[in-house]
Amino acid sequence: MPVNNELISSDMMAVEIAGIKMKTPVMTASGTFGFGLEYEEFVDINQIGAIVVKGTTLLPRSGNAGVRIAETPAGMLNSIGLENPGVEAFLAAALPKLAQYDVPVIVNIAGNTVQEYGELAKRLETSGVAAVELNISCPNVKQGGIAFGTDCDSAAAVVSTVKASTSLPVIVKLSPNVTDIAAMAQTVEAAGADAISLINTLLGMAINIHTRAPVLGNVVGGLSGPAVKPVAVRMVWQAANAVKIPVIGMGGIMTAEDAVEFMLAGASAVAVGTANFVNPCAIVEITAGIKAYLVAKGLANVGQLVGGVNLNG
Amino acid sequence: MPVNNELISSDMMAVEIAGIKMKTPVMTASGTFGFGLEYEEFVDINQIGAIVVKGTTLLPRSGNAGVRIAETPAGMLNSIGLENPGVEAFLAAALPKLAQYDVPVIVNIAGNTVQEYGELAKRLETSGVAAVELNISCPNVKQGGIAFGTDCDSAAAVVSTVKASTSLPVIVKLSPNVTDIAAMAQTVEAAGADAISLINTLLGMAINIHTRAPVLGNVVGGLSGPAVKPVAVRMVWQAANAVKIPVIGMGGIMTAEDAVEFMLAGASAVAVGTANFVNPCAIVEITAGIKAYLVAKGLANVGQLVGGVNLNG
Amino acid sequence: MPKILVQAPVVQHITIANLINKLTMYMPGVAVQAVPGQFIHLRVSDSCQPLLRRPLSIAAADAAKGTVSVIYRIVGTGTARLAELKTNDVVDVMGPLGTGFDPECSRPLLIGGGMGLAPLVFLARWLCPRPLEVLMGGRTEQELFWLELYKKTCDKIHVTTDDGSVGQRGFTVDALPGLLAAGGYDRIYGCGPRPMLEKIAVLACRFGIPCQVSLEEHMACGVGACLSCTCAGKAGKRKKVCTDGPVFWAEEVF
Amino acid sequence: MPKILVQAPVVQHITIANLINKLTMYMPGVAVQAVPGQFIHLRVSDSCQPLLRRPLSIAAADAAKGTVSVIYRIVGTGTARLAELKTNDVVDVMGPLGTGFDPECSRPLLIGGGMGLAPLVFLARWLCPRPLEVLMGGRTEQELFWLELYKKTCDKIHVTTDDGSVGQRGFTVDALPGLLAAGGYDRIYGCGPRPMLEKIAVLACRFGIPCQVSLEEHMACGVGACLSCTCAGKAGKRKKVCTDGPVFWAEEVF
Ligand SMILES: Cc1cc2nc3c(=O)[nH]c(=O)nc-3n(C[C@H](O)[C@H](O)[C@H](O)COP(=O)(O)OP(=O)(O)OC[C@H]3O[C@@H](n4cnc5c(N)ncnc54)[C@H](O)[C@@H]3O)c2cc1C
Ligand SMILES: Cc1cc2nc3c(=O)[nH]c(=O)nc-3n(C[C@H](O)[C@H](O)[C@H](O)COP(=O)(O)OP(=O)(O)OC[C@H]3O[C@@H](n4cnc5c(N)ncnc54)[C@H](O)[C@@H]3O)c2cc1C
Ligand SMILES: Cc1cc2nc3c(=O)[nH]c(=O)nc-3n(C[C@H](O)[C@H](O)[C@H](O)COP(=O)(O)O)c2cc1C
Ligand SMILES: Cc1cc2nc3c(=O)[nH]c(=O)nc-3n(C[C@H](O)[C@H](O)[C@H](O)COP(=O)(O)O)c2cc1C
Ligand code: FES
Ligand code: FES
Repeated sequence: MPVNNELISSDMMAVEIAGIKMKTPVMTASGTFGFGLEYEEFVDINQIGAIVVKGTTLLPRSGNAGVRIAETPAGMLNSIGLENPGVEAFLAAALPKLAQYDVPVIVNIAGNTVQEYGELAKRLETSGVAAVELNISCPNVKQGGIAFGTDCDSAAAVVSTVKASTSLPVIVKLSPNVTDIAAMAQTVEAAGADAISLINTLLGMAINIHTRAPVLGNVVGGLSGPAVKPVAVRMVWQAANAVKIPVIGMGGIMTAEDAVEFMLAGASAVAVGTANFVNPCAIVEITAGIKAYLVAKGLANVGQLVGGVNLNG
Repeated sequence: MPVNNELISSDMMAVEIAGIKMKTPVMTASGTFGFGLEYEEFVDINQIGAIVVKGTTLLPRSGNAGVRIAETPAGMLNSIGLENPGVEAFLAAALPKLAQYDVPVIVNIAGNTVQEYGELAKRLETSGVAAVELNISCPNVKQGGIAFGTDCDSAAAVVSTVKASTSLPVIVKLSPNVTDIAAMAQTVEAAGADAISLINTLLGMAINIHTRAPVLGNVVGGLSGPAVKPVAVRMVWQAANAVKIPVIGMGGIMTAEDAVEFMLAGASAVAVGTANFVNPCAIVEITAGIKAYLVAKGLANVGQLVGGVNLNG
Repeated sequence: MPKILVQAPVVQHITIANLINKLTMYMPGVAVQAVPGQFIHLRVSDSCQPLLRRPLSIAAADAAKGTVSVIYRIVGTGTARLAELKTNDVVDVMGPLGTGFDPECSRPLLIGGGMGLAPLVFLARWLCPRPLEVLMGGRTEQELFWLELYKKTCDKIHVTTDDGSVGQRGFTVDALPGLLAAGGYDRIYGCGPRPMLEKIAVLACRFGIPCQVSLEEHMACGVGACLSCTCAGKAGKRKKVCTDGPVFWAEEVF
Repeated sequence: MPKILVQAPVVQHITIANLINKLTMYMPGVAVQAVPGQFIHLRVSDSCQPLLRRPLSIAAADAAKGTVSVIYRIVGTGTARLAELKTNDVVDVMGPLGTGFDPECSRPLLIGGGMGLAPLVFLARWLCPRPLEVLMGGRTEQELFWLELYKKTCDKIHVTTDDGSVGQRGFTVDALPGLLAAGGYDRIYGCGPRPMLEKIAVLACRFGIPCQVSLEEHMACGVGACLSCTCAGKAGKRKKVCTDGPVFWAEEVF
């Protein structure tokens, strides 16, 4: 009997996070994959675990002025500042296009106030949206950003308001710019989060020594890419050990090996961000690589990796 | 009249931090330059601004077991765990050798308790020691480490105890693993710190996906090197804007350009750590490069760089 | 026109002036589609140092030979890396990206400053055999190696240099009012530093000549996904330089 | 004996077995000082990827020609980078580092496992013309390219392979009791995996033969400054593998 590779492989890679059924554990990281279709010519969208779209706000935002990205050793700083067309434009223009594909769409949302998060979540409870991801950790906007993600009380308020406003699964995206990531993870779990994702970017800065001006128009920006991976793996490990809800791990994943490392640390799924810019086929290559790793190690299911780090090894 | 280059250059590079007179603003970062003489064959020790020796404890410590370093993208993790021969051995063996040189010696100290910091500082109030640097931020030991550096009250207690125990200038080395570095800087300033230094390493982790074991024997370790530079520059900028005492900046400095960037962000002096491992002549090359930058920009004194970032540039 | 990712072998890599190289790579899929104004996005290292790709305008595309060329100035780490490439080395390239120039005109004036002249080389060839004029500006005589690259396609080459060492002393925009007054152009194509383009746009508007400009912004993705490159457009609408541009009608962005 | 930093041109770089290369560089200042057991610390990239240097044992030093050679196995990013070096490329090297072997003996036995055989090539040459025996272990016949490197200097070569494809089947330490019982050695030099060295140390002690072993640890600085490489020594004293070693008397570290 010929082996049906397709079936075997779907089975071995499938995961379910907070009720969201995904064909693979490899998602896009918000803000790095636009509204999901910009990479269409490079990636078979149907092979992506889930598409997390760009941070969306109630009203359109034009983002930060001046230079928005800077390259740093093995990483990059960005200060996009949540440029986006607003939730109505998202629903009218982007969502219908995404609906052509058989991939869960997760909407990353950011509010200026606790109420705005609630309103956004309510507005997004519509066919085609699989979950919302609360961006309480954007380092690039003054309000609705990192302030919610670095203070436990505010974070809890955002989560419980959103939970009360929608029946969609709620993923809370944590900021790494905190003293105690485990405490933050527990706070949002207690407030009702269905899953957490981390890390958002580390707050960083670069100065042009010739002009003496900050390289970024916004002065500070968020650090992402391989440079942050050790911090991200550590935080995923700490958070996963602190909560029972699933953890989506990200931060510098460039290869399948990196993705496996996050899963061993405790991530049930992973997201790929900066790597897309470097290699537009990153997501499919990482997915294939994870599958190859499972086969090589004789594992039947990708779930067997989750939290598999052996501390006494 | 012939120009005396030596004199001009000493003048233009000299700085004074918390009463410590240094020929240049380029110091060694604790733990990366041993007890100051290991690089003697590569560097003219007399050209170093100040030597900050390896973290020293009351009793000898043998450090962490297993693999202690791991390479990461543009950085490294270490979990040395404060291996050191103890303060008495330092005073008996290392200090007399360092005393041959005309360079201020700063002793980085770590205690298991607040009292131990005080005892260490008292014991070090001896000829040949220019200052103590309080390591309240070592991520690699359970006690006397990061716990003091991530909690404002404990940090303040350590600083005030040390200030009461010694008349030496007290530099407080801050942990970057905190939500609010400015608040921490203000706390230690209020408690009497004469200067602050930052950043210590970011807590990170790496997992070997083949053995499933953490790469480091100690599971987690401290991330240093170019990868952390954007975070370090941002924190130096935030801290320098929050306090009046001088700031010693470090974290990923590899070149003179990097050093200038930290000074523009607000550092009155800089320390070079991981770069020594990559290039044993890093400190002298960085020093020469800063001098060349000053000359090229027509600046008379390195102090003119401090805090010179132009936010409206 | 699908964007593609190719591993393109280097066919030729030559220095055409101090710190200016011309790099020709074999990538038939890109060559056959490319239009002037589009760019390619090159990976300059297989490690993450430097991490991001570098955008470079297509300066020539030969569909028959399957080659695409760029002309670049070595300004930093990425272009310095690029300069190390040897024949038969393989470059990881995305392309063709962005929206090119609109060719519907009969008497165009091409205006380029500095490296902005690179994409216009391709445009000039593409617009042939229309009567073509180019106004080029550089800092000194040394930058006027461009003359060589335009003389086959352009009937008239107007030159300015900042120091007056060749052509008229001053900037391209100083020479522009005179040229436009002499008249006859039905299209202006501008590429170069932003202040230059803004001044061109004002003059083009004043003389009622349709004008396209090519913009530059720092880019991460190059395909519209990251929003690092957007600029202010008409009526508060943001434009992505990498996909809505780099070529815009002047009134869209100024 | 000052440690120096040199920019050393590659004189020769050859593959001597599958994934095993021999790299010879010109660094007269190191060549003239080097003793067997010492190592050099090489920068494998001029970017920070990879960041740290790589330690490799000196496998040959020719003071007259001013050259130093290493024999290395390609195991990861750093050694893969190293493998790209071509003749006349320049390598940034620190050396000679560490403490070498003590030569005071008249009938030594050299025991090497895997890449541990690299420094012993230099040691064997240095101990000539003493009567020399070497016991070498590898996984398969393929690893026994080492025979070639020892046959000029050693009178007797004892071989074990894990699979028995050449020599005795098993590990070096399985063959060792027999050899030691046959007797006559007044020194053992061991280099290879730690478990092997530990067993050698036990046997050496049992037979009362002074024994030196060469250890490996992950190293950042290579000069005693970072404490990444320390191991437990006698009486709770820590030893730095990079400066107190890599060569130790067995009883110092086991
Ligand atoms: C659409 C487009 C087309 C271009 N075409 C050409 C061309 O044909 N010839 C040419 O010489 N140059 C061109 N440039 C500019 C070229 O991309 C930069 O000079 C190059 O990226 C510099 O890289 P670097 O690493 O050498 O410099 P660095 O200054 O070290 O680069 C640091 C970072 O800044 C970015 N950056 C620096 N300068 C620019 C710039 N001017 N525009 C965008 N990003 C920049 C780099 O991509 C990199 O991410 C073009 C830019 C764009 C956006
Ligand atoms: C004193 C000394 C002498 C050595 N002599 C030789 C020799 O002659 N021939 C030879 O083939 N190998 C030798 N080694 C081992 C060699 O240093 C490693 O194989 C090499 O560093 C691996 O680098 P990589 O980037 O290819 O591997 P990776 O696994 O990618 O390296 C990752 C990191 O781990 C370190 N590392 C990995 N393996 C080792 C190891 N076994 N020992 C120390 N650090 C390691 C690397 O230096 C690097 O920092 C020696 C090691 C030491 C300490
Ligand atoms: C250009 C850019 C834009 C981003 N925008 C968002 C965003 O809108 N919302 C969000 O939650 N995270 C955003 N992020 C953070 C990423 O989703 C991700 O958490 C982070 O980049 C770490 O992953 P990486 O190292 O794989 O990029 C953005 C990151 C980048 C680089
Ligand atoms: C191997 C190693 C050992 C260190 N030991 C100490 C220490 O004992 N005390 C301390 O305060 N910091 C210690 N540090 C932190 C450095 O002093 C410095 O703060 C940090 O490495 C960031 O600078 P860098 O990126 O230039 O290395 C150590 C760092 C490294 C890499
Ligand atoms: S470069 Fe990413 S949107 Fe234009
Ligand atoms: S490698 Fe730094 S002390 Fe040995």
